[in-house]
Order: sequence, then C-alpha cells, then structure tokens
Amino acid sequence: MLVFILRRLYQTLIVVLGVVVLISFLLAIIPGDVARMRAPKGSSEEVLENIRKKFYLDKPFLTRLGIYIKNILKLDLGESFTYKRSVWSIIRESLPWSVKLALVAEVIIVIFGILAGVISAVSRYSFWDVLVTISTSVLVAMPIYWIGRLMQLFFAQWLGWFPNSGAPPPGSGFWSGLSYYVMPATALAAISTAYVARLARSSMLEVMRQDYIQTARAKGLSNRRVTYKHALRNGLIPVVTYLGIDFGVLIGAAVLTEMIFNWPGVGHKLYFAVIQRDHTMVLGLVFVLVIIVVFINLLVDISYAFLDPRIRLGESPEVT
Amino acid sequence: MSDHRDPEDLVPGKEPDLGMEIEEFELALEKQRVHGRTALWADVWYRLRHNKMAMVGLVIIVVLVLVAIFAPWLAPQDPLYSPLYDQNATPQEKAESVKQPPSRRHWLGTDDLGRDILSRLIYGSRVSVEVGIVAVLISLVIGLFFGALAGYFGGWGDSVIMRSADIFFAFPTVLGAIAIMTVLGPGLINVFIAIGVLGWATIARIFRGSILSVKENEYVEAARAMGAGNARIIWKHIMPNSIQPIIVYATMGVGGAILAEAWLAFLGLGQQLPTPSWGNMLAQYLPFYTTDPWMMFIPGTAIVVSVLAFILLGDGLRDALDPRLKGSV
Amino acid sequence: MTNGKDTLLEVRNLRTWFHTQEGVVRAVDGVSFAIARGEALAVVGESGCGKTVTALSVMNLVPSPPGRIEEGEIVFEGRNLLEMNDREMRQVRGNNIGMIFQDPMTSLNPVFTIGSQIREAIQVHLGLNRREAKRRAVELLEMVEIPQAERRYKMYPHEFSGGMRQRAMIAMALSCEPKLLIADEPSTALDVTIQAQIMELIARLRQEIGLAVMLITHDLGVVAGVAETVLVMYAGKVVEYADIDRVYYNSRHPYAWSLMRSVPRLDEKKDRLLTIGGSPPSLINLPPGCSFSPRCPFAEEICFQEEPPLVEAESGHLSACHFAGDFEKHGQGVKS
Amino acid sequence: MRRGKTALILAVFLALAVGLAMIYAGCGEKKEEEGKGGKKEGGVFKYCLVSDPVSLDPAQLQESQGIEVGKQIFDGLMDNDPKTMELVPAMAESYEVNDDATVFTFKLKKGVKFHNGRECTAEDFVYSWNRVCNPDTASEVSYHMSPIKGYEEVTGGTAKTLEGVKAIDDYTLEVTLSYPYADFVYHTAHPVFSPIPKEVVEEYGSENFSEHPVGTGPFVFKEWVHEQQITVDKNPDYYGDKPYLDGVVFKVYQDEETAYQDFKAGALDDAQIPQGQFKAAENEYGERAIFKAMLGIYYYGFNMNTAPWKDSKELRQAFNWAVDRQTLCDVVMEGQRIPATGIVPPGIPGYQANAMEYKYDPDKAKELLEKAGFPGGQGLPQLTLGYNTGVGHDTIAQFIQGNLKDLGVNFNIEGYEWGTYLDLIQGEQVTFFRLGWLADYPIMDNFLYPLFYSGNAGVDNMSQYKNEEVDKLLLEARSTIDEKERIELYREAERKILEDAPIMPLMFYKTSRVYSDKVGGYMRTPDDLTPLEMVYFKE
Repeated sequence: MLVFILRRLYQTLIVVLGVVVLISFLLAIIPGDVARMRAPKGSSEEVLENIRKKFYLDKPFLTRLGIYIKNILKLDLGESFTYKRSVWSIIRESLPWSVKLALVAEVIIVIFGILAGVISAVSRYSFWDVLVTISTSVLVAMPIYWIGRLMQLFFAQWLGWFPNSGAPPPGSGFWSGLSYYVMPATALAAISTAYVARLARSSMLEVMRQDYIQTARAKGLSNRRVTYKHALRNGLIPVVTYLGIDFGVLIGAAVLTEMIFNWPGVGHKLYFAVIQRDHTMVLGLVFVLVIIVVFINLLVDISYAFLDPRIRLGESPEVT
Repeated sequence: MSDHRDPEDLVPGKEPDLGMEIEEFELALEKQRVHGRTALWADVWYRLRHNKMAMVGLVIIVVLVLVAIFAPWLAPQDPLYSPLYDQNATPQEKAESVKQPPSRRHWLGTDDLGRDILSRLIYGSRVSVEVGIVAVLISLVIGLFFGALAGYFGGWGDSVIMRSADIFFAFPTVLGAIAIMTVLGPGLINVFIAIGVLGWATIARIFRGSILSVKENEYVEAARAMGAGNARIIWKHIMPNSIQPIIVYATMGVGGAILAEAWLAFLGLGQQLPTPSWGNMLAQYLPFYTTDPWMMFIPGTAIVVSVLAFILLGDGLRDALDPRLKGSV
Repeated sequence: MTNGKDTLLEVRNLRTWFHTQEGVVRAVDGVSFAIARGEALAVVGESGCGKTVTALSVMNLVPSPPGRIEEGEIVFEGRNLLEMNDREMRQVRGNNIGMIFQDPMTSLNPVFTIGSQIREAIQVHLGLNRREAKRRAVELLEMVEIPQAERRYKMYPHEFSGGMRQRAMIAMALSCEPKLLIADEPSTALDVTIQAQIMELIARLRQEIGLAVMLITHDLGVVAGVAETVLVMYAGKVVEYADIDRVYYNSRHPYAWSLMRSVPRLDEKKDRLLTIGGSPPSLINLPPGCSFSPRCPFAEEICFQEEPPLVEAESGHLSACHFAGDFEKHGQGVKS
Repeated sequence: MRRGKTALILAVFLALAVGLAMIYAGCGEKKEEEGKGGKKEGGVFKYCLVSDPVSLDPAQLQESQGIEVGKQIFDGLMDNDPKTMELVPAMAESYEVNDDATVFTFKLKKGVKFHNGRECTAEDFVYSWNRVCNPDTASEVSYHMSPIKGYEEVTGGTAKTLEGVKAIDDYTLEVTLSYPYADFVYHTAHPVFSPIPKEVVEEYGSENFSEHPVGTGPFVFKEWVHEQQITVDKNPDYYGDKPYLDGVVFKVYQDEETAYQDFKAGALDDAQIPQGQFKAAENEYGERAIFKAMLGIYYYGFNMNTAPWKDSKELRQAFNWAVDRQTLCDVVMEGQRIPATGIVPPGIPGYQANAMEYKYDPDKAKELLEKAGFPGGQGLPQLTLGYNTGVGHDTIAQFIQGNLKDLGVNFNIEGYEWGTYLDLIQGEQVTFFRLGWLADYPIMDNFLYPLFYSGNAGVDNMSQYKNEEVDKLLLEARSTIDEKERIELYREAERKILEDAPIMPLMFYKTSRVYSDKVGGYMRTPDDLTPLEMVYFKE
C-alpha cells in the first residue's frame, strides 16, 4: 500500500511541475507588453523597466521559470499585478469558496447522479429509465450559463425560493447560508450529475450481466440485496474513478457558474488573471488548483483499493 | 443461443494453419475479416437502424449538415441586413425593427439590431458544424497518433505521454481554451485549434486502452510471429478492431465542440461578430432573458437539439458496436 | 426416471421461449423428466440445445425480458415452483436447491471475501448469527477439501485458483443442506486433472449427504462416473431418456448413438471417429419433422415431415425417433 | 415500450413550451405604491457595485467603482455640487488666486476631524499630496497633480517633497503651480487630493492603507470582504450635514445582469440598468429609473500615425458624415444616449451646440470618399475596428459597421479584454478603436487637453493627434484668467480639432441607474455618483 502511495506521489510531482512549465510557457508567448499594462498611464520608459525588473520579466524565459519554481518550493507565490496584493492572500480569500461550492456540488452529483443511474439501470425500459436518459442527455447538451440563468429566472426572481446570486454574507447562519449554495452548486453539478447518471446506468447494466449476480440470485437473495449489495459495490468502481477526475474540472470549470451567480471563487479570478496577463496570479492559482486535483486523485485511488480488493496488490487501475 | 451472424465462428473450427506464407495467412484472415467486417458493419447498421433514439439523432444531424451546406439558399434574408443602417429606410421603420416578436415577415422575429433571427440561425449552423467537425478531426489526429505510440510501444514513451495526458486532464479545459484563445487572438480558426488541441488527451487515453486490450489477442501475436512489421500490424490488425470506442467518442466529441463554442462565445472569444453563430447569438440574447425571454430559447434550443443528436447517435453506436450486447436490442 | 423411490423433482411439459428481435426462440419446447431423492441425472446435448435454460427454468432464473416460461409444471417435493410468488421461490433457491455454474473465474463476487459470500446464504436461510455462520462456512470449506480453510475464509476470489473457486462454489451451494444440486457444466472451464477431482468430490458428497444431482454437460466422458440416468436433449426437446448403460451401449436414438461413437474409447480400437455433419439448427425456424433429420444418416421420408413423439422403445427407455427400435437398418446407414 | 419513449419526448418538449409561457406571464413584478415624505433616520443602504474596487487608497482611486466608495470615505478641499457640478467649498472655507493664476491659497475649516478622531490640518494635505507623487506609492492618478510646482522632480525621484505645496499655518494651505492654470482649483475636488492621517499609513504600511482607509468623509470604513462587500458606518461627527443612514453595504458584482436581477429580487436598494433594458426599466420604474445627461463622450478614434488615417482628412470626415447618430441613440440605445454634437458634452460651462457640422448624410460621405481617393470604398486597405468585450460595445460596433457598409466601406470588428485592448491601442497595433472619456472635473480643458494635446500622445491622446495650432490654443487658454476669454479659446480649439476629425464623436453618456421605492433623496450626479449622505429610508 505504501509503495502504491509513494508511486502516486512521484507521478503527482511530475504532473505539477509539468503544468507549471506548460502554463508559464503559455503566458510567456501571450502577446502584449505586461509592464506597460501595469505601469501608470504615460510613465517613462525607465518606470516600465523597474516594473519588469520587479516581476523578473526582463530575464530570459528559463531563468524566470527557475526563479519561479524556486519560489514555489518556498511557497512564495509572489504578488498579483492586478490586485496589488500577495497571491496567497487572494487565494486564501477565494479558494475556500470554490472548494465549498465544489463539495456541495459533489454531494449533489453523488446522490442524484448515482441514484438516478442505478434506479434507471434496475428498472430498465421503464418510465423512470427513459426519463433519466432523456433528462441527463438534455442537461449534458445545455450550456452551463444558460442553465444558470434559467434557474435564476424560475427559482429566484419568479418563485423567490433562493437568493438570486452571491455567496452567504458574513455572519449568516448555516441554513440561511446554505440557501445561497443551492442554485450555483446545482448549476455546477448539472453536467457532471448527468455524466455520472449515464455512467452509473451503463456500468450497473454491465455488472447485472455478470455471472456472480446469477450466483447471488441462485443463493436465494432478494432482488434488493442482489442489486444494492452485490451489483452496486462493483458498479461504483468506474463512477468513483470519474468523480476523481471530475472534481478538478469542477473547480476550474466553475468560471462561468461563478460569473452568473456572482460567486467569489477562484474560477473567474483565474479567467481574469489569464486575460489580464497576471503571470504570478495565474501560476499561483493553477499551482494550487493542480495540487488539489492531484491530491483528490490520490484519495480516489486509495479509496479505489477499498472498493476493489484486486487493486490492493499495488498496481494502480488504468482507466480504460 | 448462437447467432450465426457472429463473425468468430463463420469459418467454423478451421484454425489458421501456421505453415502458410504470411500473405496467404493474411489473405485468409482478410477474407474472414472482410467477410467479417462487411458483415460486422452490416450488423452494426442493422442494430443501429433498430435503435429509435439513435435514428432520431442521425436524422437531426443529417438535417443540420444540409441546412449548413444550403444556408445561403434557405435563409429568407441576409443575416447581416437591418433597416437600422439602411439609408432609404424610414425612421418609423427603423424604430420598429428592433426586437420584433415572431411575425409573418420574420418567422422568428428580429434581434436587438433589427436583423432577421431565422436567417442568422440558419447561417449560425455553419459555424457549429465546422467547429464540431474540424475540432474533432484535430483531436483525432493528435490523440490517435500519441495513443498508438503509447499503447503499442509502451515503455517510457507510454508513461511520458500518459503523464502529459494527466496534465491536460488536471488542467480545466475551459481555462485551457481561454489561454490558447488569448494567445492566438479571436477568430474561428483559433477556436477550432483551441477546442481541438484540448480534446487529444481523452482520445489518446481511450485509444491506448483499446490497443492494450487488442494487443494481447492471439492473432496479433500470430501476425508478429509471421514477421509482420509494426506499422503493418498497427494499421491492418489493431486499428480496425480498436476503432470502435474512438468512433463513439468522436461522435460525442462533435457535440462537445459545439457546446465548447457556446462557452467561449459567452466570454466573447467565440466566432467574431457580426457573423452569427449559435454561441454568440445565445450569449447576445441572454441578457434579455426577462424582457424578451423567447429570444434566448431560439439559439439555445438549436444548440441543445444538435448536441443531443450527437449524444443519442453516440449512444446508439456504442450499443451497436459493442460485441457483447449481441442480440439484446 | 423415478422407479418406485419417491420423486424429488418432476418437470412436466416445460416450454421456455425467448422473444427476441429476430423472432421467438423456442429454447425449451416441451421437456419432461423427474429426479428421485438422491438420484443423479445427467442432461446431455450440444451447446444451444436448451439444457442450461431448463436448469434456469427450474430455479426460475430465466432473464425476462426476453425469456418467459410459457407452459408446464415444475413440481418440487409436491409443490409447483411456477405457482410460487417471488418470496416463496427465494426460500427454495439456495436452501432446497443449490446451483453451481460453469466459469468459476467469474461466478464469485470479486469484491467480497469467499467467507462472507458463503456465510450470506447461511444467514439468510438458516438465520444463524455471524459467528455460527462463520463456523459453518469453515466446516463447508473443509468438506470440499480446501486446505487451511480458516485462513482461506478471509481471502478474496482472485487469490484462489480455478479449481479452488469451483470448490468454494460447491461449498456455497451446499451451505444450507439442499436436497438437489444443479451443476451447470461444473468442470468445462477447468483443465482435465481438476475436472476429475471436482467430479469425484460431487460423487462423494452424493453418497455422504444423499444429495440429488442434476448434472448438465456436453462432455459424455464426465457423465459416466457420476450419473445414473441420462436425458439427451436436442434443439430444445428431449430425444432420449434412459439409464446410463442403456444410452451408452444400446442407444435408441440416432443422435445419442452417433454421440457415443464420436467419443474416443479406451476399451475399443477405432481408427476413425464418427463426426456429425452440419451444425445445430436455428431455434427460431426449426426444420419440419424431426429436428435432427437434416443431420441424421438414417433419416427416411417420414422423418422430414412428421415430428417423432417421445415413445417407450423399451421399458424405462424413452426415445423420440420414428424407428426408435432399429434405426440402423434405415437410410443409407453408416459405413463403419 | 417503443411508443412509451416517443410519447415521453413529446412530454418533455411540452414542459419546455409551458415553461416558456410561464416566463411570459411572470414578467414584471406588481406595481409598488409611492411612499409619502417622512424621512426615517437609520437603516443600512445596499449599494450596487459592478466589480470589486482595485484599491481604496486615494492615491490609487482611478476606476469608477473605487471612486464610488472613495467619495463616501474621503473629502477634499473642494467638491462639486451634485446637481450643477459647480465648485463648492468642502473642507476648505475659501480660497484666493493670485493674478497670474499660479498661486492658490486655501483657508481650511476648523475642527474637521479624521475618522480616528484627530483634527485634520494643512500639514496633513502636504503629507498626503507628497505621498501621492512619491514614486514608491506608484500612484496611477498622480498626473492630476502635474501642474503643481516640483511634480516632475518628486515623481522623477530627484526631490523628496513638492516645492509648490506649503502649510502656512494649521489652517492655511498655499499651492504654487509650475505654469499659470486658472482651472486648477477644479482638480482639488478629485478624491486623489483627499487628506489621509499619516499615523494610520505608518501603522499599517503604505501599501496596506487601502485595506484600512481613514479619511474625513461622511462615512467611516468598517470592513472589506474582497469580491463580496464593503461596509461603511455613519460618521457621527461629520463636519457637513450628517447622513440619515446608519451605514452602507456596497455589494460587489462581476456581472451587471446579475446585479440588476438581484435588485428586482429585492436584494439591492439600487442598481445599474444594463444596456438593452432601458425602455423596459423606464416603463416599470418611471422616474426612479434615472437617465440624466452625464459629462462623458463615447467616440471612435483613428490612429493619426498610420495609413489610411494619417494621410486623408476627407476619409476621416467621410466616416463622420456616414454615421446615423440619431438612430443609434434613439433605437439601439433606446433613447438613453444623446447624439454627440462635438467633444465637450452639455453641462460643462462653455459647451457649444454646433461645434461640428457632421450630420447623417450618406451622399456627402460618398462625395468625400471619392475626394479621398476611395470611390465607393475601393482601394481601402483591410480595416479592423477594435472594442473591449462584455459591455455592449459589440452591438454599437455592428451598427456603425452597417452604416459604413451602406457606402461600400467594409471593416471587421474584433473584441478584446480591457487590459489587452488598452495596451494594443497604446502600442498602435489597433488603429481604429472605440473609447469613452468621463470628466474628472467639469471644465472644457478636461476634455480637450488630455485627449488632443500632442504632449499626451499615447497617454490619453490615443489618436496620437499632433497639431501645433491646437496645442498653442490649449496652453494659451489654460493660462487665461478671464473665464469668458478662456472659454472662447477652448471653443476655437474644439472646432479646429473637429474639422481635423482625428475622432468620430458618437454619443454623450447618460446615467442609467434605478433605486428602490423604499428610499428618498436618491439622485445621480453628472459624473455618475450618488451622494449617499443625502439618502434616507421612507417611513
């Protein structure tokens, strides 16, 4: 088990460094002179010069990358151009919101996704199965910001059940705070819930065809026990794998959800940082995001070993 | 219940006699496969035809492609024309032209600049079809190449490619597209590249997986034992049999690309105005969702229906191509 | 074949069809037989002749859709299983009738330990608590000759060999002391030496606990050492039903007769084995008359028009052939 | 089972259609009745802020959100009257100017306290202004102080303190300019001139002052949760008329649309009305939807250093004649913009209604195109109009594109993000562009000098417009004491610039703000701000 975790950590390190190199390369070739953008209007050339020096922009790409990686290891992510504050302080403010939203979304995905998938697999060709297939397909096909706007229209302005947008203001209680999470988390979860439902359905159908299910039935076990004990445990394995990968996308892809619901998370900040060439901000945020994503993948792989004893022998499951 | 259309047992019991020359052996295999393959494809089409949902998807796709091709002849008006900037339109006409609800003259009404929405919708289909096909082609080319490399040769090449695929997985695609679009600048060609480049990781991973599973089969060993070169083995033996999951993913990928253009359009990075695309139309009509809600439903439904069509076809293909699901339609 | 001893299981005119896209597959089309307490019946036939579907029908495990039991009765200890509701049937499955399957590699749930899977049936049917059920399970493992049963109890299926897994399956099937064990091709997926061990195990268990066995196989050699009576099936119907010696040495039906001659025998010197040409007919559009007629060397005109009824060629020896008595003298015969 | 599925698809689409019908019916909330006049003390006003301010440090107050909050926390020597924009004394009791407009002496009111209780003296002004010009502060708005003597030396780093700013005594501040500039006193109403307490800056460090701003304004800063909200409380011992409200919560939004919907759902007491919904807002809220003329101009600019703009005045004039400004304002902008008649908008002393003769006259435009050597648009190189995305400029761009297309002149339009966009214009990579200019202070100079004085080329003068005659006129006007003469000089300069046509003036801005019926005393100034000390909740 330990070897398994060490090997995963080793792979994690490569992925993180790879992403940092990829992003800094991408930022280096984005056109536009960053220094002039940051300098006060009409400042002289030498003012531009010392700004470039301050953010190492004058150095060739490789040395700049070297400096940056050295700083990362010292956990000093430098200062953001646009917000004129340290990247860490910005991340400390907004990352918790993204993670909380992603977690609430994750709960929705797990509960509704798996439930819908399993029930529609069990009662194949029934009304419920067709309803789930149709609704998951439509959900997957809708642009997320459209889902968000329609929800705001129906539930916030017209029915008034939930606040139209924004994160719970400081000092709001648990339940009143939760009401702020409902719509953004549902919008964020919509597409992944649909995928999980489809995945759960096809994997459950696959498992129901296996011989050991016939053995379980032959043992005289009730349908419920056969489905929810024997079949479900095996059917969930591919779903857990997907959830691992999907969690990272959830945080990053929240860009549009955060804009629509005015959620103070990292998604839209990363978007603005990219288009405003805020190098340190982009690198800092992506570095932290990738760490979280890869950490989640590690958790998923470990949980994998509990779900599927065949994995405990140390080789990590290849996702086909 | 043996279904005698099953390709494996078409040549019952007759094991390839290893003594033959490689060409002869392949001829025998080819005969079986060609007979098998045409039978396989016939069988796939047979099963697909019986899947009603997949057929609905296929019909919608055919209609979409036809509309895209014949857009100039189908569109009732010039999508860019508006009385607003027509010098000989009366001020009265100009004032009334904006955001008209559906009428006889404008079946789907006019947008916030007085242009005919139906014509813009029809021309918009061109962008969606182009984005879908070109982006998926780019993903396929990159994905298949690296997938084959990783799957077939394995070793350190495999881990390098797979780790870089992990990087692309870890990095949210939305932001990847934005970063690439910011580097390349706005414009449809760059949208193709952005969406296409980001799709390779999944295809590489799927193709590598199916190559690994096919690689173990005896007939590949047999072919290698006969002295066939790697390229020949990949092309003649592995490719045809591991292509099924790719076809399914590519079909769904086209839908995904259409959706991606809509995402980028919301951020102002999709097809540049005034040329219409469903993405930039939805993004433009969205703010009127309380005053003129019907406007956003037009491009929105078009996107949903076309993406849905590719998903349904993809599902149908997955069931039709899956050998284990024989007979249970 | 009940000869005076009380009947354990009697199947009368069982019809199980599958409604598929291409048409109705008559997998089991009017099958009748009976098994007495402690008796071992072998059901023999080529793949696709309906022997597995018969077994599944007894256990009421036929997947529907597309399968459905159209007609017939399955009387077990005097009660018709088909009239039972799902809850009653569950009391029978695994408790009174145990079943083992062909491929041990996939018949055990990979994510649960062997012990928990065996214990489950005991707890459900015999209502023992966890500790007692565990003790009982370990006993069973020892009964099926699995070494270090205590340690193996906690291990997972992928840590067992093929033979070991089949033994575990048998232990599971016998966990509630069933009266009948249905074994659907128990040894086909195993290599020859293990096959023999499994068959000996089944034979030994029959003696020790007076177990009735319904052995389904396409391998005639396996049948010899275990079964007392043989039911030969072809294209969903019974073509011959008699004691094992009669079918082996004095078969009254061309199909079983050819089968016997296509098996290499140690006690006879033969330079060339007999092969049956063609392949089993499609169960959707069966040929008219006797389904075996296209492949039967002794077929006459009538064989192609009328379906032969199952008649008693001799006492206690049924055969579905127009010339059940002396088919060798008909048709072109066989140049031996 | 097959029929079941198709029936179900129909059911789903039916549900969609029903949903659509519900939206139709559900539109527009019920009419509220008008409250009567009683002014209630207290209550917390929820203010709509369409993006988080970059900073609350006076030295960094540049974008409108920063100023909207900064104005409530900081006061300066002078202020603008909310209705007429005339200059009114704030912390200064009075001021005198010497005869050649180079020395301004301000008399301060006594007993004006900072929020931390300490009295504000002339010395605080000296400290604050020097801090703004200090290069370490890297202020982006220090150029407002450029006329002050010693500004170049301090910003260049060669001097420590501004020569032209001296505290004669605790309540007298003397400001000396490096050149005569009568309108300088208008500059002192800009928040960058607000005094801040030295001890607070030292306590938190200069770059962290933004997180703990302390000033002399009507409201005291309480808390800033970034990207969420800024809270301020009533300043009990404010020297001016005390606010009615207990406090204000500035709620931060990234998207105008979402903020407007929050207002409709009652989560905000005021909001910005998004473009495209002006008419609907007017019908629904009547006079509570404030569409007042603003001191701002929306224009398209040509880069005068690059072809084809640099060598053909007729071409630039043709573009001006080709645009139908009336339809743009009445239809596209739903009547909430004023067609531009020149560069300086109405409401600024010296505004001239007939500054330019350009009207919508396609024939005249065609004629000029031929004279320019591009008959019917042939021979023109590939042109591209740039704009910044996200706030409706694309709709206007497509309208103008249509106008020009009518004459055979085709050009592409390309959207960029704001930061990139500015950089591409300054880098002269985008040569035909859209820009807006809001007045810092209500004087003609604030429109003509920054945008068209050759010295500002590449800073605010994005067209890189260089014309000696205009430069001479502007400098002469700046140093003319007599207001009438000064205005005449500015007017002549404006006419000359417009004749040269380095830009295409399109529209003058209007405010588009709506406030809740529970509130009274709410108004919007011509520079798009709301004096919150005058706002109160009705009974």
